[in-house]
Amino acid sequence: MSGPFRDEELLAAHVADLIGDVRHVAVGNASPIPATAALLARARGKGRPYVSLLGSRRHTFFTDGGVELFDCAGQGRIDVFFLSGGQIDGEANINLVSIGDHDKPTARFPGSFGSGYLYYVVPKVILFRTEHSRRTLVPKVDFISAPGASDPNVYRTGGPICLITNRCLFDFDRASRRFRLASLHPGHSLDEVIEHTGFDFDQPDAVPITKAPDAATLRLLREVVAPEVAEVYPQFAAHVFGFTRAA
Amino acid sequence: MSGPFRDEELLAAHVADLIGDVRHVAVGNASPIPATAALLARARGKGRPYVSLLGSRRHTFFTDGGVELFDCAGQGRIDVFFLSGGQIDGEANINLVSIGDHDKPTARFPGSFGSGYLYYVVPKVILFRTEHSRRTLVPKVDFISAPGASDPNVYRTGGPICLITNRCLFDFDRASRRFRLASLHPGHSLDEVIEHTGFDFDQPDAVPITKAPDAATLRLLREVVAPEVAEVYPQFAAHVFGFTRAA
Amino acid sequence: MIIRSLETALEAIHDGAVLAVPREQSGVAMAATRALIRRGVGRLHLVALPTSTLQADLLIGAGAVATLETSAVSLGELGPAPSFTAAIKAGTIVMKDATCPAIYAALQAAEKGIPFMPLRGLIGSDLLAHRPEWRVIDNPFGTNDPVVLLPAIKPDVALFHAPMADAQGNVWIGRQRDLSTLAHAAERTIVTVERLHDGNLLDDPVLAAGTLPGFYIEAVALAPRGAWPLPLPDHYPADTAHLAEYAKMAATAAGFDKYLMNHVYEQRAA
Amino acid sequence: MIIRSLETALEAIHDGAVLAVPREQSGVAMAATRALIRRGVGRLHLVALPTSTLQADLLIGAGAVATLETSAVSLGELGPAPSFTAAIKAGTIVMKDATCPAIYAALQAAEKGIPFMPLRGLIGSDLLAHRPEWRVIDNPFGTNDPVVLLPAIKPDVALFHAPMADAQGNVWIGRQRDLSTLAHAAERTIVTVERLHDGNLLDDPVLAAGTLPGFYIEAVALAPRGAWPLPLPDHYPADTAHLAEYAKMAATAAGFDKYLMNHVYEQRAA
Repeated sequence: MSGPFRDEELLAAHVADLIGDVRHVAVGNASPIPATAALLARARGKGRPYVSLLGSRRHTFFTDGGVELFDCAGQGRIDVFFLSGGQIDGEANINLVSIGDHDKPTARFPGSFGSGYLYYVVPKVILFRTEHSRRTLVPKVDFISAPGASDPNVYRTGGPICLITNRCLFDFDRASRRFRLASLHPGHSLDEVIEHTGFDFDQPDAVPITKAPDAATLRLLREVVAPEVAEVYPQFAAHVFGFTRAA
Repeated sequence: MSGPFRDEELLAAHVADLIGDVRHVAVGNASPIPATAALLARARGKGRPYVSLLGSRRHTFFTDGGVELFDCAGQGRIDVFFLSGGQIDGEANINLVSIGDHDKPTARFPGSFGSGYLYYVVPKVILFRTEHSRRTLVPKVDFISAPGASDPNVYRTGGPICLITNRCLFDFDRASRRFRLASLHPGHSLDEVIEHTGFDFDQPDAVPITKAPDAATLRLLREVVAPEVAEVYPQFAAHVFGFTRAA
Repeated sequence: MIIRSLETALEAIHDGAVLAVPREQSGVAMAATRALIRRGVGRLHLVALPTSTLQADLLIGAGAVATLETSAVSLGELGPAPSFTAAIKAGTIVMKDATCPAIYAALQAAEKGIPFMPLRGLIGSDLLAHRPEWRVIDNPFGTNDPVVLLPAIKPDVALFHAPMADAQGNVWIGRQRDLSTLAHAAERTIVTVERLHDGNLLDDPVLAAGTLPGFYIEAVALAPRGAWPLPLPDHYPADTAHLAEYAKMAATAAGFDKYLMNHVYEQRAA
Repeated sequence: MIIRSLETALEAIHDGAVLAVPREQSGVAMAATRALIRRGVGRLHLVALPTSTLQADLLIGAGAVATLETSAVSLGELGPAPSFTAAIKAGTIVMKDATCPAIYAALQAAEKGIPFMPLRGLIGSDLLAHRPEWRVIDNPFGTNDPVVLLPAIKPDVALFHAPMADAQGNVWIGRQRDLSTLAHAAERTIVTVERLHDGNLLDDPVLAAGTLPGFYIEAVALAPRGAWPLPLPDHYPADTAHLAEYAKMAATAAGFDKYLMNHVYEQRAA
């Protein structure tokens, strides 16, 4: 990727735009770029949205135990959440459990975390998988931790709105249950995306380029957001922003 | 009632005996004699049982809100509870709601409090109704806040073990769903109990007299228990024990 | 700004609202209740978690309540709640009798975003018989094991009184976790407090343990002695002399009106 | 006496026990976990609320776990949990995959003494497909509205680490209310603490707000830095260097054994 910024900065800046003007963004386990994006959105919004960052002492208001995140989502009080998957398929099903036969898997991931619930009840779920390959973006997941869409009679107030990778951004259409290419990141091509994507997706006649972060955004990211991210993701903050917390 | 003690002292002392050696006694709303009995049991047991006294700051360990009492009972962690009724009938059904037609009652009581749950799940529920009359002890209650017994398939780990009044003590037999006269308080007669009881009950050939509290018990009640009861029931403590808290 | 005047804070409580309030021990917003009566609020569906005392009785007597859902209303050691008792006998309010854990369960269902919560007990009671909206199913994990399901209660507004809040709207509730259940379950939450706390209550781990986050709070109003004449646990006891006076005056309609005049409307000038 | 030595406190955790433990952020009893491994505990049914890190991985690697019920096990930023991953692939443990709120709901069902708790979500997932003990019913309050019911999980023992306890067994847990859920749901609860508090934690309303009552506690053992190398919130951070060393060593069976020898068994002499 070209430009005077890192991939992670491009992605975080773009996700901050996707978050939009909402009240509450929650970020779960092992999500450094979403955490960066949420904190950037808050830095821009001067305190709005509320950001709940799992593992943070500063960016969390929860005082009722770990269940409060899920209760809050059940109350309709979480607007944006992020999920990933060891595999993600063309219907936006996500697999956080295993590859191969469930009882004798060839690969095992940590587990489904809150996905089997939050994917259904958070209005804007942003799927996130930096590694964009036929290994990760598959025709059909081996295990459905949570489905991308549900039958009309199934209670579902939320679901995926898009999938962001290191090559491009897909939007998800809940009615057709299909992804549609929304933009290519600078330096990436349509052919490359097709080559590395295991599922079929729709595409517009002309594919735009993902907007690069402007100088003000990069400054916010590096000066204001980086130290906050470092609280929960010290290795990420050191690697991406060169930020190391004072001992 | 004769003797160098008050009715309330006799009843409290007797209820303390009924409590037996248990881990946790809880006392709900508007229950000064049961509160006195529970605190007497604890004073005798040197800290056992735990006493949870609704409205007390000293005698409560709950830190999880009002629901903790009910959760605790659901966990099987409350051994003894006390209930009363505007009406109590011969099957130990209790009415804490109203007299007459439910939609146009001639009398209204405060309401069922926790009875609709606790009567089912606390192993030893002691019924308490000082006013022993055909007005209170009736053939059939007008409204069942909670039934005295349930069909065998209904989940029920608890229920009434006895009914104590200002005239006598009845035991309750869950199999036959009937009360049996257990003892007459000093100065009261079988004929009098029959005359003032609206329901049929079983009786032994010879009815014992309720044991009068001994001097040590009276001393504990008046010196140790009275000040503690006064925290929640100041009027009762003043009336029965002549105890008035320093302002 | 989350800190508002009492009158402004109460604007979210509209006529006909489902209003949820706590038991006496948890912190009752009595100053706010009097302000609502002065404003002439009406047709409330009042949910008391799980019981009420003076607050429900005063609102009922003032004609502000259409429906009451709770487990009990009384004045405790001072006897029956006169307006409540009179209204039930006159049939002027709809009474939805419950048992305490049923109110907790129904509000916790709303807190969790689940459609219902099961509860043991209740089978064979007239509480259940008078509640067509409560369902009995056969426990799918048992055999011939009936269990009651209670639908969620989702209040429009929760209203209560607490010791302190900060400028971010964080409210220190201490052990009174019923207040957390109310705020989580309700669409909006309005809180009156004894005093404002300098700094952020969530910054200190010891205070944070007893803090309800401002995230859930619509408005906070300062109301010193705002639970009076009811007690605020660990802060002040009940004003039993005043409550006894209330019990006596409210025994008649004329006496109740006089009470309103002396102790509710007179504060309009204050 | 409720305050005991670590080894005596852990006696209630028998082979085959359903043992419930909290997530890393809530306070994990790592010193106790090492003591259990030294004692040779086996066949545990480990329930982690709702996830685990080093604790589950260490117990699995040591062969102490027969069944694991949780939503995820990893070493966070340090990557996959090596023993967990290896055991699943080798089929040496039974894995009951869940989603976080399902573990909360099942333990809260036990806390409330209800047979099950409903949960939204899950429909159409393979989590549900692999859990015959989870049932789907048609919501009695809706129409053609499937909803999952989760049966209660009742642990034999809950085990966790907290900042302090008093001589009555009251434990200060602060905001870590998962620990309260665990203690309420479990038959017995064993707690290790950083230090003992003079006086009764329930006497001070501010401390009481973050206190789990001794009523629920079977035994308390003093274990300074008892969460090490995991963090104890507001007290000390994770020892990331040590955790990185673990991740590296546990990648092979021989390395894991060496870790046990160096960091678990060596403490026997201490």
